[in-house]
Amino acid sequence: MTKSPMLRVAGLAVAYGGIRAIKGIDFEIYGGETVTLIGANGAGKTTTLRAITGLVPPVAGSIHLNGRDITGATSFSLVRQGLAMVPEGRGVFPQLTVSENVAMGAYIRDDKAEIARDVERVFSLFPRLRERAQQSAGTLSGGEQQMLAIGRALMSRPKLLLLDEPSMGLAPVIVQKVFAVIESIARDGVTILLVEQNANLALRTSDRAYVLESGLITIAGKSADLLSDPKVRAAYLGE
Amino acid sequence: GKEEPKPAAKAAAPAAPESITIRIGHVGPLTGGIAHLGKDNENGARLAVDEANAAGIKIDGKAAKFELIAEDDQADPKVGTTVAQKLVDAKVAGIVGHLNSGVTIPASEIYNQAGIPMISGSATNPQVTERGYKVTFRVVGRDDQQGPAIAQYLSAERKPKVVGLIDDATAYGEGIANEVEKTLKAAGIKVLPREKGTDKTTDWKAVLTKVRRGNPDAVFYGGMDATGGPLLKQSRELGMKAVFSFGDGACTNKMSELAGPAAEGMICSQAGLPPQAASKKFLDAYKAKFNVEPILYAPFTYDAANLLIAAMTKANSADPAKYLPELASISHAGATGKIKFDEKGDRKDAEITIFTMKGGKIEPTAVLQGGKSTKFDDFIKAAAAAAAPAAPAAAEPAKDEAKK
Amino acid sequence: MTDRLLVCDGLAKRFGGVHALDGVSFAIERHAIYGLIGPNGAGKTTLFNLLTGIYTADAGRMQFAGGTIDGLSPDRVCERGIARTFQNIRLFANLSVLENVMIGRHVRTKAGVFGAVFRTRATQDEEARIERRAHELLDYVGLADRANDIARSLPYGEQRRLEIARALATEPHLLALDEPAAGMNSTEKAALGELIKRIRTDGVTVLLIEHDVKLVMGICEHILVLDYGKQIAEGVPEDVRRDRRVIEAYLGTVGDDSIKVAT
Amino acid sequence: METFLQQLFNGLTLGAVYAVVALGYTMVYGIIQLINFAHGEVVMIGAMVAFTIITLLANSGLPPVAIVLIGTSCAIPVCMIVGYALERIAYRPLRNAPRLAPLITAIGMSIVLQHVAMMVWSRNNLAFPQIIKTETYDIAGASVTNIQIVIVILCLVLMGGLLWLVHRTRLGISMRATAQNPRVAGLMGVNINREIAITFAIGAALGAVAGVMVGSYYGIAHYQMGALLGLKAFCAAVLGGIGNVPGAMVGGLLLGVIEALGAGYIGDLTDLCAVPWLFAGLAARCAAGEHISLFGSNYQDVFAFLVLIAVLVLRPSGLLGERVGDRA
Amino acid sequence: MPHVKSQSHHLMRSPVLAWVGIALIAVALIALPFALAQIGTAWVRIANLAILFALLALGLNIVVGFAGLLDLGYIAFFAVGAYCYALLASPHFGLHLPFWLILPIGALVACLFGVLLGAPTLKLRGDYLAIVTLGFGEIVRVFLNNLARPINITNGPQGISRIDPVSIGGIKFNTTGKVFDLAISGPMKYYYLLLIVLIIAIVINIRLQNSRIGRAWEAIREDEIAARAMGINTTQIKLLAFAMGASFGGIAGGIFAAIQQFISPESFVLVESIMVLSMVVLGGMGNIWGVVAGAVLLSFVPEILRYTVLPVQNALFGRAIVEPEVIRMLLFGLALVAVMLYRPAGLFPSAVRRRELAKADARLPA
Ligand SMILES: Nc1ncnc2c1ncn2[C@@H]1O[C@H](COP(=O)(O)OP(=O)(O)OP(=O)(O)O)[C@@H](O)[C@H]1O
Ligand SMILES: Nc1ncnc2c1ncn2[C@@H]1O[C@H](COP(=O)(O)OP(=O)(O)OP(=O)(O)O)[C@@H](O)[C@H]1O
Ligand SMILES: [Mg+2]
Ligand SMILES: [Mg+2]
Repeated sequence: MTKSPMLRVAGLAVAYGGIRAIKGIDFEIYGGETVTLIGANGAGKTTTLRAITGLVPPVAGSIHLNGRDITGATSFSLVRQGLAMVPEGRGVFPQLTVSENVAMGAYIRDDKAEIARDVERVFSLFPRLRERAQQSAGTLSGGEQQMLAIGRALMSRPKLLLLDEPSMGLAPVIVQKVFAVIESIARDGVTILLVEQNANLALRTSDRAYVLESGLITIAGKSADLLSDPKVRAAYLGE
Repeated sequence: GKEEPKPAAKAAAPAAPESITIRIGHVGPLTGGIAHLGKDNENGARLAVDEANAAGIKIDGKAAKFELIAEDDQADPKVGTTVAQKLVDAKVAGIVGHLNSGVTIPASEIYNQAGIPMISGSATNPQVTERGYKVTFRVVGRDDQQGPAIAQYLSAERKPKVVGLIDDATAYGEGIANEVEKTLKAAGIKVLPREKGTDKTTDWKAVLTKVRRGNPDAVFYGGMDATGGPLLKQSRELGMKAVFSFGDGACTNKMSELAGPAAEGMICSQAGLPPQAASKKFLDAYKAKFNVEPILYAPFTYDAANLLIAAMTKANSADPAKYLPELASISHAGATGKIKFDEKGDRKDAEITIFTMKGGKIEPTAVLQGGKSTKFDDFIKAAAAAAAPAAPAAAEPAKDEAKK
Repeated sequence: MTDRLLVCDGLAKRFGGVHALDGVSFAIERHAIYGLIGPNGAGKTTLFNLLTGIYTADAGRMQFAGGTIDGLSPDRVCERGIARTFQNIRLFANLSVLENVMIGRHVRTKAGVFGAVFRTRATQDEEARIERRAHELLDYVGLADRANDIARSLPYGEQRRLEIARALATEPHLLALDEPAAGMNSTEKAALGELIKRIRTDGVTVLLIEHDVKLVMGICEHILVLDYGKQIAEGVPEDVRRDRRVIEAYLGTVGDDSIKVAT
Repeated sequence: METFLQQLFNGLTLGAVYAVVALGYTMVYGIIQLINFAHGEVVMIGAMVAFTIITLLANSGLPPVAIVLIGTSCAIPVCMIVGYALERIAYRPLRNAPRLAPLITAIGMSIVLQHVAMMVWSRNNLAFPQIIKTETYDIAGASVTNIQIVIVILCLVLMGGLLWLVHRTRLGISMRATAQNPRVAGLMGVNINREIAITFAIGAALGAVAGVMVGSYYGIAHYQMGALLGLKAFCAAVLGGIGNVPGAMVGGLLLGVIEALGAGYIGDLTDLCAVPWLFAGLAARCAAGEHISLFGSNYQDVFAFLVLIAVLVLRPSGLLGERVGDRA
Repeated sequence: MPHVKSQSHHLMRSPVLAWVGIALIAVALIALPFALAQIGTAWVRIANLAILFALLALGLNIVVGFAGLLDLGYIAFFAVGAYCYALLASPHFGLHLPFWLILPIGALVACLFGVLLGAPTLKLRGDYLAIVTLGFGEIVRVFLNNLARPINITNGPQGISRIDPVSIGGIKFNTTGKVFDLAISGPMKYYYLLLIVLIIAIVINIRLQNSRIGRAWEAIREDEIAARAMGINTTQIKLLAFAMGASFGGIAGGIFAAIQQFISPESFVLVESIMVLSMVVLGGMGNIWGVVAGAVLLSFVPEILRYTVLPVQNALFGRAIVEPEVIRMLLFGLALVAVMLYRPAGLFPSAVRRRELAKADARLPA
């Protein structure tokens, strides 16, 4: 991986009403990688993702996607540049049906035939969604909603997929399933930035990782190295 | 910008130190649902004031310069009292207004305490003058004068067996409808249960359908033209053939604009003599000055303002205490006919004129006075004969008008 | 006879065509930590909602501390001594941490309009007691230095603990916790486990919904497993963990191994 | 029976007018959960613009229907601009403000729009030129005019069109998605601001149509006409379940019919003479053929509101509104 | 992390200073009508109306600001209070009960109406509640407007006139009296009466807000389900809010009837409810001082414009270019918009509202 990074975050700082949640962080993600961001509650993981997707304006720093400056860009324009996010809490459209939710994922696309093929792919990744295609998304169980959110994000054919705590509130069986899917997406060449509390699982799934502490990146390295780092083990793996 | 520029006053002031400025207040709603009527009233008063200024009236030996202070009471009693106090503070010599009875009543408390005469040109509720205030006058007919008059005319001329009554649930509409009902019942005519809308109702079909069920020969509506027009139009759409009659609120040419051909043949009443009858001069002057037709009560506020000015001239003083007795005993030939006040401050022997819609215009057909109905033409002739020397200006042009 | 604090018998609840709960019966002993697990959509939260009067059951009976709580409104249930936290945190987000806990005292205090308006002696004393107790509870869950912060500004984990403090303020016999560890990392989960144990030691019975198997298995004496509204297993953690149906529906096919991965 | 049928037609026409205005409220509410209190003023502006055009062309010799169509097609863009401006000025900056803040700006904008209209079109009641000949048809003894029929049909067509738009088009789905979660919709590539602006414009266009409808049916326009109409339509939208397109329709029609039947029958229902044993004292007057009703058509609004309250107490989110169960 | 301090802490910091401040304000408030009368007695009346509206706004603030229940029919309680007074102290029924007796009756009856409104609407939220309360307000007005037949109770649209002015201990409030050599006009007397009532109302409001009841209101406003789960009987506590708010309205209505000496249903229209709500929101919902400020501001601004628009135009252009009342209304409307745009939580937001606003991403998922 000697090419220029797909996503480059430099000196990023974000504040909520004067209080800095992110205090200047730098990191990059190269095409095809899966990168994990771990950190305690309130460390600023979600905030980092929000800043990248244009949901909160940064107070300092820059974000480049494929070499283009996207700092402060609106989220809808980023989607057209290949970015997709599975937000914290899934964010399905509760009153739309599962199918309509999936269709919303392809909002920016016009190629009807290809869209149909992708819908098929999502449904074969998550057969459960096919069963529930005409049900309102709000009535799905938590795990199903998580599948829907991931499937929906895939519909835009993202080059970079951001996942915010995909395992939160899920039963262990579903967690396994979701991670299996993430791995399969990664194998298909999608670049992934994964935010997880379940550090163990996340580090096993990813290539590289960053540790965020109170708005600053304190540790960076290969996921496997972090898994065996005693500091990480003590703080995030509960040992 | 209909207001007169006032550079003349500035220029005149140093040249003639002997001049006094006399303020006359006018209050009516200039914003809100009936703001057009408020403006119309204000125009009437303004015309009178401008005419008085042009006439160069002298009071107490000084050149009197009348100034009209026009205020907006928003047809809201609360605002009405505030504005009334504002005028009292401004030391006005007299007030023309307010438009609504509901605002006039509380405001008159304030004028009464300040001892400033107030003449309303449009407040028809009996309560306005029933509280024994010496300074409260009106030049418009009371509901209990107008209502009986139109009812009498209706029953005498059209001889209906059943009459439907509708009102707009306002003090005015309900008040006049109540009086009509009393008179009709007294005449032994069957009156259908009262139906009501509001002063903003535009869809009258439900109410009319109900009235239609009682097969009335005539219908009376107590309310304004804005609601009366649609009512009339919709009654014809429902196939009703009854004669429709209205009080002064809907006695305007607007009715034919709003109701179209459906308005033809409707009858309505106005207090006093119509401008056509009493003073064409007013009509012409109004049109010349404001470039619009008067809507409804402008002739009355014109008269009201003139009455104040006349009383001041007679008393040779703009001090309310001094000219009030003159006002109370005044006899004045105004745009709406002859005006005298009774002891309550109401118009004495007020004539009520009945109009009929003909060819899209309301035309006077009869005059009622003291319970007696006279054909309009006859009345004009009689008046011309009797009062030719006294008020030629008032009667002559009217005759022309009537002949047309 | 053991001292049974809560006895539920044949509870059922439907939403349209969904049988969220379908004939669930169980009993919780006083001073126990009782676990409630099951796949997503199994009906765990629904059970809490029935228990606390937010929904009324279609069928079944609930006995609490010797009396029935069927059909009671949430506030009456709370008065009887059941307090809860919410899966998706429901703090009074714009109020201060202290105020949140003080509101929890509402049900155990009684000053009315008269007392408030005339600031009677009794009311003033009561206010002082409320505030003192609220501070004690904040101290208990480790939020003493957060008293004046706005609830919303707390990190997730602290918000969860604040919810617990607020619930404890109502002086419950039974504390029902709905996924209190969601979104916490392992270290934080461990600390939460300690807190729960302490609450039990101090005399409050705990009913716990949690997806973190390690935590549940670690602190619960007894576990009830729901799936599609039905109870599929009940018993001590060791047994539940080995139950085939539980492994299939909830823990995952790899059985014990998955527990390690998942934690 | 005739009377009943007549009242039903009366109510349906009135209801259709409410429904079209209500659709405007519902569109906007549906997407940003905001009551566009200035919508009544948009309707008023629509009526006023149409009035101006129709008056100008009244004597042009064009066929009346063409004139009305031209009037409508002028009113629609003007109203769309007004609707868009409202959103830009009064609502967009407050999207994250406390819920009641946009309510106050809406009231402010209503006042402003009314008085601008007053400057442009005067304080007077404006009489719409009655260029379209009113034809009256007799249907089973009830009179119905051509305009009434057009209004009801137009209303149904508009609703059908909106339903299609909202449920069958990509714009519609993304509008609903934006309504439910604007930020996530943004993450799907939806330009939320554009989406909301379009919704306002559509709502305003509906307002324009409603304005022309009201103006030409009742024959009158006034700078304050929007207030009451807006209020009634808003009630209709809530009755049906605000945010729900068929709900606005059902609510509007229902409110219209309730008002008509209320006006028509409250008097009969509360006729004290119907229960002579209850009020013996009135016997003499009743015998004289008098009807002494406790309540009359004057209570039609009370009746309408009571029905509204009853419906909401039984169905707290309106007749067709989604019951968003507050999950704990 | 931002720290919250209750507002009273600032005042308490130095009790001596606080008392000096209070004394100064008291002197200013007592002297105010004399100063206003110098410009014109109309200003005293405007001040009276402003206080009256402040009373209403304080009452509505309990419902909207404290308990978070949107009420668009609040003026109905004002109407009930006013009609209570009018019916019990006017020639209409020939009753002339004393002021101090009617006022509590009015408050009580309004309170009953508050419960009447509250009871069926407890389950409704937000905009649905708004529409029901709006309907309630209209229902009350329509009844007042029509209860003239078959039995005449309210005298219908004609209204009730010749209502007794306030008279306490033989002092008539509608006429000018003398204290030492100082002429005290009717409006001035009412000013002092209203001021006293207002101060009492403010004290009650403050005490309620910082009480167990006040906290319960805050709780149901923030999250009703959580509040219920915390043992708050939301039915009772909401009804209490409606009842308390309504009594304030009832008292204000009674005084209004006495000052006006004439009332009719047209004073109690929807626009008035909206006006009071605007005062509450614009001033700063939930903040007692903000609400009072909102009422004073919205009462005074149109009147100030009334006095200034014409002279300003004359000074600038030599004549009125645009009719003054149109400008007045335009400016008023624009002012409402501008204030909300620049201060979305109101002019003097309560601490809680400020925090709500700080939550910039209000609808961001979890
Ligand atoms: N909308 C907001 N307003 C104010 N402060 C916020 C907001 N969102 C987050 N914060 C604060 O910013 C900091 C970082 O929050 P963030 O949500 O990014 O953390 P996180 O690492 O994603 O934590 P979690 O594991 O709880 O999701 C925290 O202190 C949080 O309290
Ligand atoms: N208010 C409601 N309306 C409709 N369906 C509901 C409602 N509440 C719960 N359900 C349904 O009932 C079932 C059980 O839901 P519940 O919230 O109890 O699950 P849970 O066991 O708590 O799941 P999770 O672990 O994901 O929180 C689900 O299918 C859910 O969709
Ligand atoms: Mg996060
Ligand atoms: Mg749950």
